[in-house]
Amino acid sequence: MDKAKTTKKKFDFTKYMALVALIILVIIITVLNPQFIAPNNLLNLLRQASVNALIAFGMTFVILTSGIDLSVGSILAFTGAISASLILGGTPAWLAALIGLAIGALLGALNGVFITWGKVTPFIATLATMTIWRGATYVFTGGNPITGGKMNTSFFFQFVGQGYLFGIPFPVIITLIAFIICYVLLHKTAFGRKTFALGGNEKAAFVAGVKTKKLLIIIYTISGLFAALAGFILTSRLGSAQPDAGMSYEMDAIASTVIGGASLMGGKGRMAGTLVGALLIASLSNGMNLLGINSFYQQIVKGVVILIAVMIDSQTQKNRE
Amino acid sequence: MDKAKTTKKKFDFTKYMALVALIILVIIITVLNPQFIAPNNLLNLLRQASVNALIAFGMTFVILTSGIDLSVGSILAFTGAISASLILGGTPAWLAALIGLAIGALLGALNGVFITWGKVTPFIATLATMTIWRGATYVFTGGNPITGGKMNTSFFFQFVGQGYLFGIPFPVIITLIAFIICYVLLHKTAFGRKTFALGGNEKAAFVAGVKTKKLLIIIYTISGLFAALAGFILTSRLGSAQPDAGMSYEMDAIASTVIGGASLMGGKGRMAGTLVGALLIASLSNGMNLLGINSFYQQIVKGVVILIAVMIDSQTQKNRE
Amino acid sequence: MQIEMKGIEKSFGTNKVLRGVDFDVHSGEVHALMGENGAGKSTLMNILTGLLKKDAGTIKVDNHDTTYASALDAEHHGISFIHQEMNNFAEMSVVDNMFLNKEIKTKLGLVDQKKMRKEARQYLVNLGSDIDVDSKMGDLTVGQQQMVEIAKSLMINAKIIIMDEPTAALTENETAILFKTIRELRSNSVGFIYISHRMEELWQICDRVTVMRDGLSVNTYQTKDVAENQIVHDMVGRDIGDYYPGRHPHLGEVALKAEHLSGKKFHDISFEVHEGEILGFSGLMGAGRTETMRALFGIDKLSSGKIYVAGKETKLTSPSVSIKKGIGFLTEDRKNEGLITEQSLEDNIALPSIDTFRKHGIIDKKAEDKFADMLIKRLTVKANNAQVTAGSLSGGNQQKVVLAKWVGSGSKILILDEPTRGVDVGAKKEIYELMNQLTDRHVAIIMISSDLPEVLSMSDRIEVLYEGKQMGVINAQGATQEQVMKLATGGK
Amino acid sequence: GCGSTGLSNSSGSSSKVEKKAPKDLKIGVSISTLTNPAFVNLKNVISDYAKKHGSKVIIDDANNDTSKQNNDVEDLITQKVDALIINPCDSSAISTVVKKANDAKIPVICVDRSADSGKVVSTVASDNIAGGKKAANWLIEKLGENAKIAEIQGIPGASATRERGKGFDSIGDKKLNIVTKQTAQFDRAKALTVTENILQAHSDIKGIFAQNDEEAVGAARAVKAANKKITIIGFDGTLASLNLIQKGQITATVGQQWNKIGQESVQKVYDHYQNKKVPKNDKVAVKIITKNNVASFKKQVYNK
Ligand SMILES: Nc1ncnc2c1ncn2[C@@H]1O[C@H](COP(=O)(O)OP(=O)(O)OP(=O)(O)O)[C@@H](O)[C@H]1O
Ligand SMILES: Nc1ncnc2c1ncn2[C@@H]1O[C@H](COP(=O)(O)OP(=O)(O)OP(=O)(O)O)[C@@H](O)[C@H]1O
Ligand SMILES: [Mg+2]
Ligand SMILES: [Mg+2]
Repeated sequence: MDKAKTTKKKFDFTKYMALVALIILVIIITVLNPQFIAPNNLLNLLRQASVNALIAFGMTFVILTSGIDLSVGSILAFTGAISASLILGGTPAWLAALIGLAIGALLGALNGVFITWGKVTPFIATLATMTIWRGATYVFTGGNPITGGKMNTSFFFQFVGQGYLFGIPFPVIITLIAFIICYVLLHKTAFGRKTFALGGNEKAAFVAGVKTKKLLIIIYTISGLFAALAGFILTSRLGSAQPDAGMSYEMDAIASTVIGGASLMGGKGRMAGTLVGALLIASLSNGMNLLGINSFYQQIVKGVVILIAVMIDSQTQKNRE
Repeated sequence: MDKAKTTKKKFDFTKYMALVALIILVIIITVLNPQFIAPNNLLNLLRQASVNALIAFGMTFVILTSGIDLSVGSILAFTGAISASLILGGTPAWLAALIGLAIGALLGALNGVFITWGKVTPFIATLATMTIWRGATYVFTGGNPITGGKMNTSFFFQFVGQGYLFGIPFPVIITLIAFIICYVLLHKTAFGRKTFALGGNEKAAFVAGVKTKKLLIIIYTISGLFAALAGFILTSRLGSAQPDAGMSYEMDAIASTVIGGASLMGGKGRMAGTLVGALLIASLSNGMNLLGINSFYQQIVKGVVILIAVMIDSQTQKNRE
Repeated sequence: MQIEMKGIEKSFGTNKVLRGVDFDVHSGEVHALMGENGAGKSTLMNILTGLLKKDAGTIKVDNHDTTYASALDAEHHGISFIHQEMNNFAEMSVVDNMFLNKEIKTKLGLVDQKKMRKEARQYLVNLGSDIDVDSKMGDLTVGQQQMVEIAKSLMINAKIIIMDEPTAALTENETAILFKTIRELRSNSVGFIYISHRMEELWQICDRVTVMRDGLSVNTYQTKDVAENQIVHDMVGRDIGDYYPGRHPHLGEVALKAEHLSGKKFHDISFEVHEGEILGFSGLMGAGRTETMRALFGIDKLSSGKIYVAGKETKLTSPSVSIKKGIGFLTEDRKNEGLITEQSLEDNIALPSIDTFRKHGIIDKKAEDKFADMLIKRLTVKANNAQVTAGSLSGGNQQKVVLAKWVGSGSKILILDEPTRGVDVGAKKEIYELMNQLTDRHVAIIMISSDLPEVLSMSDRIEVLYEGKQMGVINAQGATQEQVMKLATGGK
Repeated sequence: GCGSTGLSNSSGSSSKVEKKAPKDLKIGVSISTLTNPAFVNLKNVISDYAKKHGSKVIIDDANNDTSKQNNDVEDLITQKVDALIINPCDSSAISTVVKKANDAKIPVICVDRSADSGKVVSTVASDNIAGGKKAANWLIEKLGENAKIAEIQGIPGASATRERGKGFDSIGDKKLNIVTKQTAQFDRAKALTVTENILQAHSDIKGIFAQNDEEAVGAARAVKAANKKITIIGFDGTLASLNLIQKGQITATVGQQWNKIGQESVQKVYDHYQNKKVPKNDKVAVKIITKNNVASFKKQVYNK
């Protein structure tokens, strides 16, 4: 007992700034409109958070390596469209989902290849693929949403985005499972250690025998995979694959990750932080809607909150040093 | 004479990859549609390039410091709206323009303050201000374009975006002057040297007496200023300040800069490269319009061209080492 | 285990770095590898451990031709490489650093944090170290980090351990611990390849020494059979005599006076330095010398104290102010704070004085070229021209470039923090001569050095710090190492 | 039963509507975007009309993002509004929340765009397909069959783009010579650039169909700058374009009667709560606005 105590570090308050910010936000909104914490609204909120949270989980790995993935929104739209059209064409929904995920992973891997073998910085590589896959989505869909037909009758398809399990929206359950997997992967496995190492010092990681290129490709694959998962859920929620789905979702995902304490310089970040960040952003939108705040002002408030959250974090970090 | 020769480096082909890419592109488009190089179209093209080029000039300074400015599009819209409403309200157009520029510079400086004193990474700081100033623009305009009235009658206002001088569109002339100023500033002055030094190694630059915080603030101020200048020109070209003007212009500006050889890691970049990058992007859009390429495919082509241009650049860089 | 490298060659582009090196090492010995900066020592080791591919030559391990595919491969075969530049992960914990890429896993495939912690602690305890395995690597001192690296080598049961300049950043104390460890391991038949620029260590710890020059192995000796002169001669290809040129100071006015300086890691430091004087600062690593000077120069915050430059009280709030007052600062961390490695020598040299080249706001490029060329010549920087990147130079030459920029900015007061760290003997001597030239021209120099012979030979007076406190000042003339060490370890 | 697994977490049976007066009503409004003047105007009409009758309104702006709109509507449902007036970003994507509103027994009125599924009390909309057809016919009438024209399209995938394009192309593809179709994203600046380039590539076009008025305004500026005479027809009837019609820079637009659309949509809510019969579909006529009728149209829609 005693031994364990000495090895335990003292409670590090600064690690929980995002959580503190979230709690403060929740309290403020609740005081202004108690409906906010009605169970029904909280479930709504969680469901609303889920698409962004899933993307942000993948983004966390990417950002840990000091990378960035701007293409998630386009991958989301592209894979959503493919899954939807497969379902329309008679493919069983679960198979269509799997194919969508596989393609998402593939497109993610392609990002990784451009970045590692092509030596293009992540920002530019994924900016380019963002444009390409958005264009491809338009070409594939002819600019039309894909909807109707078997999509309305497939229980699996409907259930993924709209279903409930034990009274909890199914997307929320998926997000929770994804969170646990990502948490374990990042914080409890060798893979996660290598990710941190790569982000902290790529050269040293390479010298230590980490296959950095392979690792990076896997990480972008994960990001693509999660974008596709989010895409399938969104398609199911909307009952339709929109060619312009997911536009600028990368920004919310990045913001969630950074609010959660990750550094865009790499090597620093936590899965739980990202989850908190995603919840904060969702609470903000949901809360401001409940408070009936004019949508123009919503943007201003959102920007200010992100800025403050991150500034508090970086200030406390500074004091710690 | 002899001495000058020995200090001269041998011709470095790899520095001109972007120019080579531009020339190849121009040749391809011209072969497919000779109208492309009609003087009239070239002037059109230059005018179309000017807004992005101006933003990209400011962005070049920012990127050289390993920063990024995502807020340029919002600053463009915000200052454009303010200038326009001032003109409507009876302020002389030149004064409205100056006020717009001043506000742009101020908002840029604010970015710099968040980044230096607030210790927020440039990506997040400008992501937040991008959201904030976009929201502010909507609030200010109520979501409506600002147009009509004195804007239609002011010669100065009309001339800035639509006028010609010696047969050359006035925005092109402004861009040319801005280029010369930026070129000199970056490559011929102490300010430019310090910018490179800061981008190459911020700590070393600080120890060598560079006032890094002040310099960063000035650089973001320049970026804001150029965004505002681009905003005034765009407003004049459209005869109206659009609340959603400039959306995602940051991406084209960043792409221009990187195609022109700048590194997002900082310390590397050239003003002439940025100009070439901006011309390349404008030629691509203009050319594809002339060729009547389906707009869906236009996006794919644009992404592919950016990717290839940057990949060639990074591959030749590698060989050089 | 026995390793034999023969005729190793290696080029980077057109630059032939190794031109036929023979080197061998076996279990139970410490074999030193000496040579000037850029002689190719690190490159040779990178080849041995699979980080680089050789162009020609053979490597025999226990008489079998061997090429390791990667550092990991070499480790699996019992060869561990502690690099010259710390290859660690500052944001990660000590355990995670030690077990990176060789994590202990539970049956579920997850990392077994508990077991890893226990083992890590055990290895460190065996080395006599009480480092907290949960603390962040970046929070450790350089010496502690070095200990972790050694623990890592032990962890893989290394038969041969390569140490590339391990003591460059260690305190005397830490060095002693390191040597004790090496001796113990040697008696357990571990072999060492030991790279260092510190001559005296040859006779303290090494059994054999191989000297390299310009990509060739020149000679191999038993250390007990060879004198220092011979080694130095082999290294630089000529006799350089005593490389401390000696001091003949002519003191002028007080150039800089500090009164009661206090800051984060130092308290109530007062001193003065005269024109033409070299004031040495000695102390153990972590004594707060660097912190004092960083705060004085305006890089960090000074919490209290007064500074007088040329007799006038002056607030040095930032480096730019200090530079204007004629102060220059050669930092101990050359790569991160001294140079912009990607940029040219000229850009680096001109940076602190760039404002003086303005002509109507535009930089006078010709004047700048001349300025850089002149300084490169004067400080005998070995470089093809002023346009090559600073990063392409050897350590000693990089140090001269940093000196050049401060000389060029017209510094009347120069603070040199570890000016010869990682610099070979030839270059060392040139730097000492430069310091003498500068003081002859009335420049005041403050020199922080952890190298005792250097402090004793090159200072006029020596201030000694211990745990952020000033222990006393010694006149260097006739002072002994024991005197300094006594103060530096807190004794009175 | 199947316990807690299923597609819905609420259940119940329908009941008769309880009568409520306008002043007792809280109406949730979800507008697709407030950065397009047409929809800003729609929003103003709705909120003015509702406030005039003493109802409370909560307005959300979906920012042209289908999934944000779904979130918005969910949040409105949470706030227990009495009725939802939804101006969908997309007809198919809105359906799932319409069903949610059905579950919560909140009546839904769709404006400008319909919902593909789910129960909607009424859809009040201009007929975009018909509008596209009208534009094509008007151009044929004006320029003759097989006249060379360019089509400037809207945001790819947006329903307005699809429907207006579909209506227009159904006639134009056969009876007009559409030399190029390019997108300008419903954006004035992009339309200006695209039109400049189109004029370069096809200097002999006689007409332009712009899928919204913002694009028409941009096109008009390019045409004016190039000193050409080209017939331009837009779509929407925004103030900016009506002004240019008066000046002769835009020839015509397919005018939507936003005032009627907005007022009707609110009135449908009132009628519903008075248990009056409400028609499932209220197609508000679009009409071609030219110099001849622009003044009266402006008066009617904008009161200017
Ligand atoms: N990756 C590389 N690419 C190009 N040149 C290199 C590379 N690594 C080393 N060199 C060059 O090879 C030469 C030998 O370098 P090396 O690092 O082996 O020297 P060293 O003997 O270890 O010097 P020091 O004592 O300064 O550590 C130097 O001139 C160096 O610039
Ligand atoms: N900029 C810095 N950031 C973080 N740690 C530092 C920094 N500079 C020094 N340190 C560490 O802080 C401790 C105090 O070192 P400091 O440099 O002040 O002592 P010193 O007496 O100058 O020793 P030396 O110069 O020999 O390293 C050392 O362990 C050093 O590694
Ligand atoms: Mg070395
Ligand atoms: Mg020090």
